[in-house]
Amino acid sequence: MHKIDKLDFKLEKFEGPLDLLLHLIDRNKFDIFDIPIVEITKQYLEYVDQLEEEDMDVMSDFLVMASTLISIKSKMLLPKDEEVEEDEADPRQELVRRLLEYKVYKYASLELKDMELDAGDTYFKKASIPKEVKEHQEPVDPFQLVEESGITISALNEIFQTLLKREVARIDPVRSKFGTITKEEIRLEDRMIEVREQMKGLKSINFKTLLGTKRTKMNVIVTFMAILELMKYGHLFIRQTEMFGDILIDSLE
Amino acid sequence: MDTIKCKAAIEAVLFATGSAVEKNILKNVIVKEGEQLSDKTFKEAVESLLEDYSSEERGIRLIELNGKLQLCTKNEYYDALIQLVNAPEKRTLTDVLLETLSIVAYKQPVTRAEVEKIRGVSCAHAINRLVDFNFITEVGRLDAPGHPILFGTTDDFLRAFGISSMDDLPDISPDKMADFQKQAEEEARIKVET
Amino acid sequence: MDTIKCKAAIEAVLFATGSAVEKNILKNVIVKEGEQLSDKTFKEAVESLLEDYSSEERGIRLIELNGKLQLCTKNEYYDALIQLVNAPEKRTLTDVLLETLSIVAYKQPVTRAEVEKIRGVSCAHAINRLVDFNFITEVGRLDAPGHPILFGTTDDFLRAFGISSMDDLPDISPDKMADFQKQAEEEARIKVET
Repeated sequence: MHKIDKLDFKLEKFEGPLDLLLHLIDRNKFDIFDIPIVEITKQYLEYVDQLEEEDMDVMSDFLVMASTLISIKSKMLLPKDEEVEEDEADPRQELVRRLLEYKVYKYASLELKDMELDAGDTYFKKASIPKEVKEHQEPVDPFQLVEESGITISALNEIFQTLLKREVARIDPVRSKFGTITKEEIRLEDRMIEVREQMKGLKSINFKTLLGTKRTKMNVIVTFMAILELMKYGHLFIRQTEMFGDILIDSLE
Repeated sequence: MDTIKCKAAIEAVLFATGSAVEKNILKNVIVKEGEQLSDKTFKEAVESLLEDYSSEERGIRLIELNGKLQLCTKNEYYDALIQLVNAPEKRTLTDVLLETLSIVAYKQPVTRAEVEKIRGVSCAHAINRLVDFNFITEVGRLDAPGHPILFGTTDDFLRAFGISSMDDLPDISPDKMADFQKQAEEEARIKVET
Repeated sequence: MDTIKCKAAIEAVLFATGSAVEKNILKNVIVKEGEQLSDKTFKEAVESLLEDYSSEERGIRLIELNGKLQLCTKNEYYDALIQLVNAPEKRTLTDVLLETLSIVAYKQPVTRAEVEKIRGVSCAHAINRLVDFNFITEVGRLDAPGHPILFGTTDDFLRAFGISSMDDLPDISPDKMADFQKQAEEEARIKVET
């Protein structure tokens, strides 16, 4: 058995432990069905030793195989029980099966590589759809459309009535009586300043008083947020004597 | 380079580009290094190709225009292509379309903006579809800034819904409208009270 | 519809779309309303087209991919057409990718774990790259704990490797396996003899 050339080895790049094993078998001209397990394990470990510096992901795959090899080696070195020997499978059997399987796909991958090279010169055309085709609009048959949807004129009437109802409901009936509805824009910052202005000179104020006449939802929300903000800065404190009762705001300034 | 190889090369290049290619450019790109291609051979190849493509069993046409050559689909197969490319999108009257249609039917002549006011959402797409389906059509322009289009229903609409005139549209009674209004106000009041 | 018209229609559609079209879809779109197209006529037309396109004077090829038909150029005109069109950059797959791809191709549908078992190394990266290249894709989930993804090859894979159907993959049947074994045994014998 020749000693392996370490330098040559380092330059080799293997796709994994099986690739490395196949290389070792090939290089030593070992019989794949009768692998000298002691020798191959020795050579394999020598390679793995050099891998030390590499990243752990690569290493772990190689180490798993190393332990498999050592396990096979130890099984083969154990004294055999003469009587059961015939039934006992060769511990190398599974490894051989895996090596052959891997070899098959490696062979196939080389074939594929050639096929890819050959096929690479084929050009597939982009679509060239004539304008007339692109712009074509299928004529519609309104009769069929109505028939398929099962809609009737009275159903259309109902739809319209529902829409009217929805439209009426959408307009706030109370406010709509005041004429035009203007969109209010209330900024939190502005409201904070206003609240402090309103509180000036007061020991405490009622939330409702603070709102005054502007009881829109938006104003209620922004005013409440302004109070919370001001409380955070220590300008005021709020309390509520009973659930859902008045909110009283005490000035801390 | 012989005529046969030259024909094949021209075909391959025209197929790949899909667009019109100047004959002299074509001639230049198909010649391989160290090869010769005479004007005569090239001309023969083009003529032979033109003849081949004129055959009835071809679905592609080779057209010569202003010294350029181009492959394109024969017009008579556009129908087949339409079926494949414009995968027939299932046309149905969706809720959106029906809502829009009902508004146009009852409020006509009506602008898109008015329809949108009633529906509360934009319906440019629905309007366009209904025009495509020929249920509604432009019936005039509103005398207002921008002169927006006024839409109304078509005869196809009447026929499709089996009515002979707009008078046959089921009524929306004024009472009903008042009911809606009252109902909405009551709902609002209840909310305020609670 | 006769064979000749059928051939022309198939050619027209395939030319315009440029992509692979299922034979049965093709058959459906080319039939005009009120016309008949028998399976036999369609089949004859396809076969006749395949033969026509294989002629030396054609620069276009008609290929079959998993029951689909597609037109493409013949390889020998690549150098000419590449001067006029932008072809996607050629990529050569690394050995790792090729190994992974060959396992997926032969074992599909297959999980990553199975591929890793055969290769003896993890190959999440390789799988991801192949998915990026659209050579393999998720074809389902394994009914097992964790429901791992099952991978299979795509039409792009077939095209990139010039394969019409999975039957065209290089033979790795048990016979071929036996060849390997024999080869290995012979190598071993030579070793013993020398």
